[in-house]
This record gives sequence, C-alpha cells and structure tokens, in this order.
Amino acid sequence: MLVFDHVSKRYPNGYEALSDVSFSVEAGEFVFLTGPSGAGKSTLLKMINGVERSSRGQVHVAGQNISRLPARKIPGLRQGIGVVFQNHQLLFDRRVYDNVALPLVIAGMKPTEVGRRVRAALSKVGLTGREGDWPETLSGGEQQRVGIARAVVHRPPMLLADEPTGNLDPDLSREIMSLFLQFSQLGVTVLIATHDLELVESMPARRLQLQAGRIQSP
Amino acid sequence: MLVFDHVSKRYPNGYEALSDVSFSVEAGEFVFLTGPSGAGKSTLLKMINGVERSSRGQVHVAGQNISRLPARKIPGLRQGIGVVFQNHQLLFDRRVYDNVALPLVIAGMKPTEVGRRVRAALSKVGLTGREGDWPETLSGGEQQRVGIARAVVHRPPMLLADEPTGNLDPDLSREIMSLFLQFSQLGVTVLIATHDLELVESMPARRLQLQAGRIQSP
Amino acid sequence: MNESATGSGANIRQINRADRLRAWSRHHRQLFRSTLSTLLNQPGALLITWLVIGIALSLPILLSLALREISEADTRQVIQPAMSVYLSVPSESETAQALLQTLRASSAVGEVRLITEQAALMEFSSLAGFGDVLNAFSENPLPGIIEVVPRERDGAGIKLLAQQIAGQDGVDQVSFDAAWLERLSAILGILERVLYALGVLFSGAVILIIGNTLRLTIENQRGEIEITKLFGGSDSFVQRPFIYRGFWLGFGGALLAFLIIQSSLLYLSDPVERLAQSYRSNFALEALNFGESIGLFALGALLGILGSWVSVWRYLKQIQPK
Amino acid sequence: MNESATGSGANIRQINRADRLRAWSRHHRQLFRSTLSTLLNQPGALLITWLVIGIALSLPILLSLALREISEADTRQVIQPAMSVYLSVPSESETAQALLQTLRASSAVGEVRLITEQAALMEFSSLAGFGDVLNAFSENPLPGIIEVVPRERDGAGIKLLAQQIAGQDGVDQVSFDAAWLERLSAILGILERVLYALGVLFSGAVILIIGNTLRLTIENQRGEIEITKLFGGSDSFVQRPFIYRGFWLGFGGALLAFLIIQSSLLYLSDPVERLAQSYRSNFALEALNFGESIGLFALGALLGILGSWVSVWRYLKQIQPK
Ligand SMILES: Nc1ncnc2c1ncn2[C@@H]1O[C@H](COP(=O)(O)OP(=O)(O)OP(=O)(O)O)[C@@H](O)[C@H]1O
Ligand SMILES: Nc1ncnc2c1ncn2[C@@H]1O[C@H](COP(=O)(O)OP(=O)(O)OP(=O)(O)O)[C@@H](O)[C@H]1O
Ligand SMILES: [Mg+2]
Ligand SMILES: [Mg+2]
Repeated sequence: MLVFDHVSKRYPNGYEALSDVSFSVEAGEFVFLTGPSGAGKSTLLKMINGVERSSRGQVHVAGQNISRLPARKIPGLRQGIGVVFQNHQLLFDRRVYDNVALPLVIAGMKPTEVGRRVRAALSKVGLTGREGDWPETLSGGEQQRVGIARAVVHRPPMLLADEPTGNLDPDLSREIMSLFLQFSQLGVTVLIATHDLELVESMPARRLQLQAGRIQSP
Repeated sequence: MLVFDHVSKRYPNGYEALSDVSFSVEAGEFVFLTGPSGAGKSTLLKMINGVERSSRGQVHVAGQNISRLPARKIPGLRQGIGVVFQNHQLLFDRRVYDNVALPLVIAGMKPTEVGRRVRAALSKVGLTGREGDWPETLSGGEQQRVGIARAVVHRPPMLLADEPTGNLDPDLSREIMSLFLQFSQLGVTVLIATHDLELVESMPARRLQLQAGRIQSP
Repeated sequence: MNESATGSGANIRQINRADRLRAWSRHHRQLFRSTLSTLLNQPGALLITWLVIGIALSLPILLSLALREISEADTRQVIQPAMSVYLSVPSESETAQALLQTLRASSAVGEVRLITEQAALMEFSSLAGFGDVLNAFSENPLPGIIEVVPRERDGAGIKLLAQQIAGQDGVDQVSFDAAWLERLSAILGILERVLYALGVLFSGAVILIIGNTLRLTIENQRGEIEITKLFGGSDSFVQRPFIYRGFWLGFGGALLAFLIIQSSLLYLSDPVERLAQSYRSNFALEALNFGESIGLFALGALLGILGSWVSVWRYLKQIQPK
Repeated sequence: MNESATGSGANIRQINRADRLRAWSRHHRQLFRSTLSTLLNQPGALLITWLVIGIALSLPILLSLALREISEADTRQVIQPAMSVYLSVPSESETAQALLQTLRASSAVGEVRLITEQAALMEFSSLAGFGDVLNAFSENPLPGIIEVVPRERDGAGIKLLAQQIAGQDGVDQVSFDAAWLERLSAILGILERVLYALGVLFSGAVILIIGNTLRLTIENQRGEIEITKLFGGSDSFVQRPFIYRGFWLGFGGALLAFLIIQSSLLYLSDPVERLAQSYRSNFALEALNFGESIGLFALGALLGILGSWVSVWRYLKQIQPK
C-alpha cells in the first residue's frame, strides 16, 4: 500500500529533513511514527499526499509512484487520503457542519447523504449536536476533534494524522486512538505521528522511530 | 497577585463555560490548570488578560479589577502578561526574529537591546541561530517554542500558557516546564493549562482542577 | 484507492459519468446562490466595491451617450450650416427651377429651401440698420437664394459639394461658413479621442478593480484554498467560487452604473433643456433603453468574470498547502 | 506590574516621558520605510492599486484643466461676440468722439473699435452678392459703427450694457447676438455641472478605493492585529502602519495620476492645436506647473491617509483577539 524507497528530502534552504528513508506499510496496517521535535515526522507524512516531493528516492502509494505523479493527478490521490495536519485548523468562517462536509462536497456527494455522514462522523468524536456551531466557539480539544471527523468522514482508504491528540486529555486521546484502530481493522491504512509515548506503548501497533531524518533500527 | 472572586462566564450563545470560580494566586506562584477538554481552562486564562470578560464576579490582577477596566487600559495590562495561547500561532509573513521581538517593539525598546533579548530568549528554548528563518520552515514543535520565546522575551511579571507543550516530545516538555519554573523562582507568576498529567505530577507545583466549569475540591 | 486516483477533480465515488455531471451542476447551482450570500454578509464592503465598479463603468457610457446626442441632434439641427447658393437668374426662371430639381434629387444633399428675391428682401430689411438702405431702391436689387443642407458632415466633402453646385447653370456664387465647419470637426475629433482614451482607461480600471478586489479576497481565503487542495479539490473546483464572486461583483457594479447613469441624466436634464430651448430644438438626453441596459449588465458580468479569472489563475497556482 | 498598567500604548519600561517620545518617533521613522518595502514586496499588486487610484485622480483634474483653457482662451478670443453700436451721427463728429471716450473709459467695456462709414462700406461690399447693390448709390448710405467687446460674460449683464449704450447721445441702435450668448452660457452651465458631479464622484472613488484596498489588507492582517493586541499594542499602535500604507498608496497614485495627466495632454495636443488654428489662436493645453504638481501629490497623500484612517478605524475595533 505504501512504500518509501531510499527517500531523502532536502528543503530549498538546504536542510536535509529526511535521509535515505526506506520502509513499507501493508493495507490495513496501523503504524505510529515517533521521534523528537524536528526529526522529520511531518515531512514524511507530507510526502505521502504530495504536499512535499522527494529529492531522491521514490514514494509509492497504492502502486502509484507519487514522486513522478503529474500535478493534475494530485487531487485524485488526495481524495483517497484523510489527513489531520499539525497546523491545519478549521475554516473559521464556516460552521462545524461545513468544515466536516468539505471532503464530501469535493467528492460531489448528494446533500442528503452528506448530512447523514457528517452527523455520523461528529458523533464518533463525541461532538453530537455541535454541527451548527462556529469553530471559534469550540475549545481547542473540540476543534481538534472536528478536524479528526473531517479526516474520516469520506471513509478514505488511507489516513494520515500528525499529532492528532496534542490538545486532548489522556482519556479522550485513548478514545480517539481506538477509533483509528477500528478504522484499520476495517482495512484503512493508518499512519500517526505522535509524541505521546505512553499511549504508543499501550497500543498493539507497529512503531517507526525517526531521529534526525533517519529511521532508527526497530 | 491574581484573585478570582465568584466568577462565572456565560458565552453569548448561552453556554456557561465557568460557574462560580474562586481562587487566588500569590506573586511568584507556579500553578497548573488541568481538566478534560471543554472544562473551561482556556476560558479562565482569557479572563486574566481581558480577552473575555466575566458575566458575574470579579477578576483582580495586581490589585486592578479587570472586570471593570476601561478599554483604553487593556493594552497596559496586557504588556505585563506573557501569553502562549492554544490557537495563537506565529505571524507567517515575518521571520522568527520579528515574531519574538514583537512585545519589545510594542514596548518601544531600542533596536540594539531588542536584538540581545531576542537571541537570549531563543537560546532558552533551544533555537539558537534560527532567528532568520521563516516560521513556515519550522517543525510544529519548533514553532511552539518560538511562541514560548515570544511570551517570555519581555520578562513580564505574569505568564499564561495554554497547552504549551502539546506539540513537544516528553524530554523537551520537561525542559520547557523547568524553564517556566525558573521564571516563577525569579518572581514571575505562572499559570499553565495542560493535559500532560504525567508531567504535572512530576513537578512541585500547585494544581487547580477544572471540571465542567467548576473548580474541583483540591 | 486505485480507481479514485485516476481522474482529477470530484471523482472519488463517481465511476459513473452522469453522476459526475450531476454533482458538477449541483456545485454550480449551489455556488450561484452561496457566493452571493457570502458577499451579502459584508454589505458595507460589498456596496463600496459595487460603487467603485459602478462609477468606473458609468463614466465612459455617459460620455458616449453625450456624444451620440451631440452628433445626432446638434449637428443636424443647429451646428451644421446651410450653404447659400446665390442665383444669377430670377428664381422663377426655368434654369432656377431645374437647378432646384437637380439639387433635390442629389444624394449628397439633405434639405433644399428656396428663398425668392422678395423673401430675401424682407429678410435683409429686417436686419438692423439696413432698413433705410433698401428703401432707396426702386427695384429689388437682391438675387434669389437656395439654401442647401448637405448630407455630408466632413469639411472637405462639403467644400467639394459647394464647388459642384457652383459649376451649375444659373448659380452666381456659393457661400458657407467653412471656418465653423473646421472647428466643429476639430471639436468632434477631440471628443472622439478623449472618449476613446476614457473607454480604454475605464475598461482597464474595471478589470483592475475587480481583479484587485478578488486577489485580496483570495489572499484572505488562503486557508480555505489550502485545505480544499489538501482534501483533493482540483484547481477548477477551487477556482469556481471565485468566478461566481467575480460575476456578482461585476453584475452588481453594472446595476449601480445603471443607477448612476439614469440619475446623472436626470441631474443634467435641466441645463440641457435650457440649451435645447436656445436652439429651439426639443431634443433631450435619452435614458438607456432596454437593450442597452441588458448590454450594460452583460458587460459588467463579463468584466467581473474576466477579472476574477485572470487574478485567480495567477494566484491559485501559487497557493499550495504547506 | 502596577506601573505598567497605568498608561496606554508603548509604555512597559518607559517611566520617562522623553524615552517614550523617542520610542514613538523611532516607530514612525521605521514604519515610513518598512511599510513601503512591504508594499514593494508585491510589485504587481501595488502597481495595480496605484493605477486605479491614478486613473481616478487624473480624470477630474484633466477635465478641470480643459475647462480652464476653454474659459480663458476660447470665450475671450472667439466665442464672445462684440456688440455693434450703429451711430446716428457722422463718426467724425464730436458727439461720436465723446461717445468713444466714454466707452473707452467704462469699466464694463473691454475693447472698443471704431468702424468709419468708409470702412463699413468696404466691408459691406466685400460681402458676397451685395457688391453690385452699393454701386447704385452715389453717396455712402451706411452709418459709422463702434464695435464694443464687453467685459461681462453673462447674458443678462451684456443686455444691460447694451441698453445703457443705446441711451447715449449719437447712438442709433445696438445689436448683438443674444442667442449665441445664451447658448454659450448654457453650455458652460452644463460643463460646470458635469465637472462638479465628476469631481464629487472621483474624490469619492479615490477614498473608496483606498479604503477598500486597506480594508482587505486589514482583513489579511487580522492575525497580526490580534497578536499585537494580545501583547498589549494600543489601538493607535496597531493603526499606525496602516496609516503609512494609506499614505504610500495615495502618494504613488498621485504620481501615476501625474504621468497620466501629462501624457494625456501630449496625446490631445495634436487635435487641440488644429482646433486652435481654426480659431487663429495660439493657445495650447498647458501641463501642470510645479505648484500644481505638488498640490496633486499632497492631495493624493491626504486622500490615502483619510481613506486608511476611515476604514481602519471601522475595522480595527471589530478585530479583537479570541
Ligand atoms: N519548508 C521547510 N523549509 C526548510 N526547513 C524545513 C521546512 N519544513 C521543515 N523544515 C525543517 O525540517 C526539520 C523537520 O521538520 P518536521 O516538521 O518534519 O519535524 P517533525 O518531526 O514534524 O517535528 P515536530 O514534532 O516538532 O512537529 C525541522 O528541523 C524543520 O526546521
Ligand atoms: N466563544 C465561545 N462561544 C461559545 N462557547 C464557547 C466559546 N469559547 C468556548 N466555548 C465553550 O466553552 C467550553 C469551554 O471552552 P474552553 O476553551 O475554555 O475549554 P478548555 O478547557 O480550554 O478545553 P480544551 O482542553 O479542549 O482546550 C467549551 O465547551 C466550548 O465549546
Ligand atoms: Mg511535525
Ligand atoms: Mg483550551
């Protein structure tokens, strides 16, 4: 499902954020990505959905070579990937409903179907009945959960999450993680970058550890 | 230094985020604010620097009644409070240096003095030599540390931090927390909202626990 | 995942072409309304933008309306001078009558009016200070005159016509105010140049204003664009709302231009009527007719779409999720 | 903390008034340069804004220049008609000479020219078709004429003057083209109205455009404003960079207006010269002089500051940190 083949990433300013990274992930696998601040976790995730391109090496997603994908095929790739990104908050000029509905609107889904799905996704993250609220009126943790609902609402075959529980208390974090685990049991490939080592250790999942842009021996 | 006197906060949509909260903090004290997502931690912090106003009850900061402070005195109040806010990131169209220098520029400090202070603050959060970078080129944790440097650069008598280590790994989190602790030993009043219970328990500090807008018995 | 990665745009679950088309047209219908209501959320800002576009659109149109009136009404009725053809033969003679026929039949000639010797005498005596002079004559010393209004408005063309007429039998002399004609065509030339320059300036201004407004709007929506792209919105999907926004800005601007034009005409109608009265003409500034109004709205909408298209295309490419 | 909470603005460490003033003026000096360089970071966008403001500023100025030329050159030299004062006494008589003196001394009269009986005869004979008529007289039947150019330009004032002159000794009759005068004042009235309306529209447009651009800029800078306020920036501190931005936008717009005006004058000079030749006048469109150019720049800068002040004041209050 996902293959990194000797991938390096050098940013325009010359900094090498990833050096010779190789690994592969099967469909339906659940993988944690850990490492200290600045290790390259976010960079690695961004290379999977084409936000960043590799400087050397190849990234394959579902058999496609992302490193060579023409720009017009990027939208199609991204429609199959749900993302929770570290810096990517909600649209503050749209209600919670419209924020969560975005991937479905992009997919051109019928309005009635959209409503059903949005409500289902919100209830999964414990925000039933909040679809009419403005994001501004939500607490930090609630906003983060809306972001998670948006990432899973269109049931993508792959899910990337960057620090999805940074603003959540331990109990909620565990709930959200087990939600992700359920997804992977339904066949969704899940990759999660996190600092919460306690949580990582308590989950039955594979762990990729990054250190200064390199995969540590497992 | 800080007194909450039967404070309640009802948001315009009718939701009561804080109910009858009373406590006081001495100058130089170090206090953790904990509680589940949506408990009202951020709301409480926002009432200290006048971002939100109480619906009932009084908030006193350094002898001033914030709940009655006229709008033109708010800037003066805020200049004495360093903040790390949950949603408040950096200015992405300014370099790290200018981001950190902001409180000093507002205070009208001389450029030479500004440079010295900014570099000192950045070195304290482990980002020596990064002042010329654009925030975009920093990792999530690095950005968060720039925010922390900005909050302490003008050595305010009070420091409010909302989830300051949500994007940091455990080691870095501990370092930052001990930095805050040093500040309080120098007489700075420090209030930190966090979910990291493990860290809270490992620190010699008072703990205020919120639950659905009420202070729990200690 | 394989099948969803093949197309581009809104195709995650649609394998069916009809479904995709339905989703596409649903998006368009929905945007048509939602972009307007988004704009209306900031009524003050919207009104200002509309006003600016309206002013820019209305001015060249007002000027061209004025020019149309001038060239239709004034030059025909007042400014365009008649030639005076002095006859060498009595106006009742056959030669004079034949000349009259020829002139009436000529395509270069608009109106023809005969002033007989008697009529000329009466006109002349009524001129101040010459009444006594003519009383001294026992016989009428004045010749008959044919007044000819040429169709041609160009100075050179009229001169040519005058020469042709002067060559005819029974014509003594042809006189007309050549200097006035030259002046008129010079004035019209300036007006035309000014109008042309204004048209270029203002069309440019409208496109610039709309483009600029949309560029700033796009920068404001940077977050929205980034997130939409992050979830697989294609360039055209992201661009669509801005095109509709441009449409509404241009269309509303045209509406305000319409109001500005009609009220300006009202405001000017008073002095223009006074002017018309002094010419003993009853022309008045005419408001935009139905077809012209439709044209104005279409122009506004078109410029809006164009402006947004240009600026969006430039900026959308630059905005990529980070 | 007590001392820092007393003042408002940039006062955390300054207890000293002189220090505070120094910091204030440092901020101003620094903003003067930094706002321009920020604007120059987006040269395309800046140029477009400048162009739009430049166009809006240049048009009323061009129109008023045109009107100035018209009222100075044309009406004086060409359009303004002379009155013809027909004498009842010989032009050599003492009465006539006394009349001439009176008219020359009158403040209501501009130029005075005597046409003797002989000169009148020669002029009259040169009129087409009347040469033969006068040969029939043994004696000159024409009276002497004094041509009087009134200082007054208003139709009613000229009528009054005519009546006064008609009452003098030795005057038979006074004639002048009243209809033409009425027309002229009607046309000038329309031009004045148009100019007035355009002036209002365009000054409004400049303020609107600058205000609108700045409003969108402010919305773009919402994050910056929120964070600055969060760290204790006072309203005036936050507003300052926008005022400077407005200044630069208006000033640059005036610069472009200057270029547009000078090149338009060049573009129009050709047909205007042709027109002037037809009037046998040597007037030409005059470029802006030094003082006027300075005035234009000042106007642009002022409008820019005004526009930013208005829009910033409205929006800054709304933006509060959340
Ligand atoms: N666009 C960029 N240009 C230059 N350098 C960059 C850019 N983005 C990231 N970097 C650098 O690459 C390194 C890795 O960044 P990355 O965001 O992948 O770290 P991370 O593992 O996600 O860290 P964190 O846990 O703090 O989010 C960092 O040192 C960062 O400064
Ligand atoms: N502006 C607002 N209008 C209405 N309700 C609000 C507003 N801000 C916050 N709330 C509500 O008040 C409650 C408390 O919010 P607050 O941000 O204080 O929580 P928190 O303890 O900081 O949570 P977290 O740990 O998730 O950040 C939440 O349920 C939130 O939905
Ligand atoms: Mg990261
Ligand atoms: Mg919070």
